[in-house]
Amino acid sequence: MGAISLIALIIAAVLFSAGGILLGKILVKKSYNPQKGQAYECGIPTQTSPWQQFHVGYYLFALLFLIFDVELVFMYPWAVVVKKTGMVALFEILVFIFILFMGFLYAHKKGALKWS
Amino acid sequence: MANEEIKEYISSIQPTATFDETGEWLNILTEPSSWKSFAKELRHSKFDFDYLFCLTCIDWKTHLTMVYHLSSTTYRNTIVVKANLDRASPEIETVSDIWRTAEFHEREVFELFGVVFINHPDLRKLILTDDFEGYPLRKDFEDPINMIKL
Amino acid sequence: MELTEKEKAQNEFPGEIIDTPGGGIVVSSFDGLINWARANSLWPLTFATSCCGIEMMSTASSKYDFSRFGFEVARATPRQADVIIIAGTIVNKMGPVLKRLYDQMADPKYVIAMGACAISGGPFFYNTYSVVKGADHIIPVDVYIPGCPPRPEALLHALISLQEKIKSGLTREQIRQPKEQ
Amino acid sequence: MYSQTEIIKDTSDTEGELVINVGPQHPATHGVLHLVITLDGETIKKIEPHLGYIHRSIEKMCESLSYRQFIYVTSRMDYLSSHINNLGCAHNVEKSMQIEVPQRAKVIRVLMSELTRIASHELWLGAMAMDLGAFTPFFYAFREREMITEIMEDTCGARLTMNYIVPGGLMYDLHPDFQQKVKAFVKQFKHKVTEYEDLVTNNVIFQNRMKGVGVLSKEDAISYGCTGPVGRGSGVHCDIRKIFPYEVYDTVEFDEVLETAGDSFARYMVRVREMNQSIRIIEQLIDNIPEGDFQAKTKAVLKPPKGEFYTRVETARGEFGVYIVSEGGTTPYRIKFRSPGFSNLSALEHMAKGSKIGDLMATMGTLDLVIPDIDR
Amino acid sequence: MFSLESITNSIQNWLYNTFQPWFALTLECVIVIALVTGLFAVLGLVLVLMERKVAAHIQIRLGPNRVGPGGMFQTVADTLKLLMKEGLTPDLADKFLFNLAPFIVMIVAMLLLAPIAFAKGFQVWDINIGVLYVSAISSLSVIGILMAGWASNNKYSLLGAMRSGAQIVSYELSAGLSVLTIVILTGSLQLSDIIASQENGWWLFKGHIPVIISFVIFLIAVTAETNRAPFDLAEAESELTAGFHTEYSGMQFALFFFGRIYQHIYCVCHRRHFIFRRMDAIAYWALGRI
Repeated sequence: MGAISLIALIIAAVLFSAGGILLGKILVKKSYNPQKGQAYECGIPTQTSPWQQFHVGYYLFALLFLIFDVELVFMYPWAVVVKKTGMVALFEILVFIFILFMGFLYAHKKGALKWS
Repeated sequence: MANEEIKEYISSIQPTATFDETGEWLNILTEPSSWKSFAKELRHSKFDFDYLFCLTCIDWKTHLTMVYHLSSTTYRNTIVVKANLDRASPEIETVSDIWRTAEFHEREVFELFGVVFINHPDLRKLILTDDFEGYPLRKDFEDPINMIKL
Repeated sequence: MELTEKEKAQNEFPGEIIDTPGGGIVVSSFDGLINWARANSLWPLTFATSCCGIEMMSTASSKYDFSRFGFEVARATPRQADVIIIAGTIVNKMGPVLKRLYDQMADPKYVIAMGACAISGGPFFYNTYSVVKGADHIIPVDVYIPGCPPRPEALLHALISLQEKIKSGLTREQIRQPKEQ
Repeated sequence: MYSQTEIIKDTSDTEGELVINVGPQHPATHGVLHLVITLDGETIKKIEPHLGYIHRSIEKMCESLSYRQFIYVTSRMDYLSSHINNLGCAHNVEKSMQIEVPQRAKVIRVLMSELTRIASHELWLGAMAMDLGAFTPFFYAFREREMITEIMEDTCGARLTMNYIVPGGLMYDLHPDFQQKVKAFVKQFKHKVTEYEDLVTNNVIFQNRMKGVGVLSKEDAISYGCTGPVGRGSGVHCDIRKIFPYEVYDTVEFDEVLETAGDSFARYMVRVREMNQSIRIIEQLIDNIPEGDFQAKTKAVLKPPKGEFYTRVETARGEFGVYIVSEGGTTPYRIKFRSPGFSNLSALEHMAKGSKIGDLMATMGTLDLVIPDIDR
Repeated sequence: MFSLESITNSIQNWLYNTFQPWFALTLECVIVIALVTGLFAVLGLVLVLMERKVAAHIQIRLGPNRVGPGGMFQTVADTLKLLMKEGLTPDLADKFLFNLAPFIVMIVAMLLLAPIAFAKGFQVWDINIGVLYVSAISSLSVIGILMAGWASNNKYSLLGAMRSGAQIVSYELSAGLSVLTIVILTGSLQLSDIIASQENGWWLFKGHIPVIISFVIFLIAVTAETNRAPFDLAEAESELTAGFHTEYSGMQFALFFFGRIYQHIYCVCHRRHFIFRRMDAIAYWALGRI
């Protein structure tokens, strides 16, 4: 089967999930009270909203990850043909990695990889 | 023994203090107003009372007595310092900047006995609910709803 | 419609339970299967206040091992838990918290009061100004276990009793009638 | 009765700060401790402990209970070292009334105390490993703990809250199987301690999460009044069994375990090595239980003379003090329990400030808090 | 090599010969849906039970043994119970995202099944860039997790979700790079080719040192990506109660749980592709819990 299988799989997933959730919705007796709707925080009312600016320590790190991850994708096609092309490919990828490595060194020196 | 030495030293820095040696350890009764300076002296004296292992209060119906059990981790001398407080408006200086363990103990005494510690960094209720009324460990505390007398 | 009910609930006593429309369609024969599933998969909330909590841990440990009956998956959040085992004394300050935890559990939910303190205040009944004399003053209880603290076998017995109660359809959840609107 | 709380939606004054409630119902607080933590990202900026979720007003209650009665309540305070709590109280009464306890009772008291200490440390080991995300050590630790509870059950009739030690001696005599069972336990336990070391101590993940986390210097430990393994992990010489020996601790050989690093790993090591020391004490005493009475002759109603009495014992968590003010009546006039956990907890903010949430769990795990002991 | 190719081919031929092409395709889709859903249901039930049993035996316990013969129906009861449990949505949550998140996780888990070769010729889609496809899809699941964490309006969930993001950032790169070794050796991104190249011996045991190194890295990185112990920071039960799914109950929670297990299946299966070739790799997964 071709790409159509992806649609089939997505349908399967949606059916599987929705079926389970809907079945529960139809069959289960529910009750409501105001405390039930509030966020759970160890049995104490929440004090501040979590929807606020949040200090994600790895923000810079994540950006760098994005760059390197995209670079990684370039290496897959190379990996397929490296056996056929031989030494030239090896040399070329070394240049590629060297450039990447310089970028990595730069980031490291700037302290971007420090988890703060 | 060491007790004599300590007595001598304390009478030199705190002439109003009275002593009582009937118990296991040397008891010193001091004025609440001079307690803070006295505590500082004790902490930095040659006896080095650096360990406050118990801090509590007793309600004697006529007055409240603060009890501080002090010890030294190097010399192992132990003394008990007491200060009598007025029951209607009990106030005493905090010692939480000298012995940091006092911070929690004083908060506990504050809510259970109502003793106000002057200059305490964070004198709030620690154990009881915020809307609790009265000072439960005082002898005249009665709670007709929750307390069922035997 | 649902919103107005919620609003109404906001003004009432916070512990008030309002049945929401929907649910409860299937009856009789299928109920048996559901009750079997519910009875055999009681996930406790990791909730312990004092000594009984240690015996609860003992029950989880190798020698008693309540995982045999499927109680193994202790959930830390009330949303995923089925049974709340009140292991230990409940004091006045804890009362609202317990109530809140119970309210936040998803239906159906069951309660076991473990130990003398949770049943009646136990050794702290007299002359205390802060102990709730029985957890059932705060939330409804399905099974009581006496003891101070109860033995792990007693807890196992209570859990099995709860299973039987669910299977026979006699828990508070199951016999709850919808309120007249 | 229960006030309905409003949800605060306004965030303007706490921009970038996350205020999180940890506890009362939280798997890592080992009970009902409530910490209000202010976070910046994952870094802890402030910790504010709120106590009282298990404040059972034991001190007030004890004022109306007789000297024989209130000892049972103390078992429920630090339930993991209930024998030692009982011992502290019984000691106080004996001291005030000058009761001479028979030698047999003294030896048995020490044996029981040390068994309780091992049981408590075992439970701590399992619970702490669970805090760090490892489940299996919990079950291994409980396997040996179960042997101790069995021994306790034989003699005392209870598994957790024993109420075995009474003023003047012991409640009953030993179970005939006691010696044999303790010996079997010691034999197995010695072998198992190495197993824990292999499983937990030498684990790289574990070490990385413990070393350098929650550091408490010696001066701070003294100032905060930290005792027990927490104090000894910071190098404070604070073992009451050594400083002011009670019962027969002055006749047995054991070492006070001291570490100087003051971090979580040091506290961990203190506890593990303390278990070995307890085994050493048990081995010395188990064959030398003297014959004789297990209880001194006391009056049915105890009436200590007027005065103030203070006794200190070493529980699994540190120095437990009992301060009784007697007016000469049948009930104490004022009773104060100096619980080790209360002082140890006060150092938590100092230790965990500036660290990450995961480190807080490691720190709290090695403080070994028992909340009913703190709240009383 | 044992092959199911003839069976699948004959079914396909029969379908296309009997019906219109569009109808045949639809029928094929239905068969796939049925097979995959069935596989999910069965694998989920069996593997969870296995995990619990094996974990119990390592922890010197017995594990579930009362429900059905030898505790066989324990997970059936659990699933039914979760199905019959109320699905809560907190009042202040972002309701749309909150309800969407389990679907995302589930869809990702399902999509990962597409290139997995269960046997020769028994494959949903033998895509020629299989390795790339797998790397791309598998990193999508974190979106579902972040979505769940953010929409819950709960601080524990938020922290757990952020940690999950950190986890992906930390381990995705090494997982991707370690797979590269096999791609170089095989010279193909197609998973069936990778398996075929190991017909007479696994790469792992052919004495390639880089393969062994990359195997170890892959093992660690993939365990980390699926947030299993000891990399369970995102859930971190002792710290964040239940991490990103703190507010989820009933079936929605179950879907997260399933999603995670299927990711595991995928991990194990891919380990099989790359290094192992047999399903006994699942035993490793069961041990992963401990």
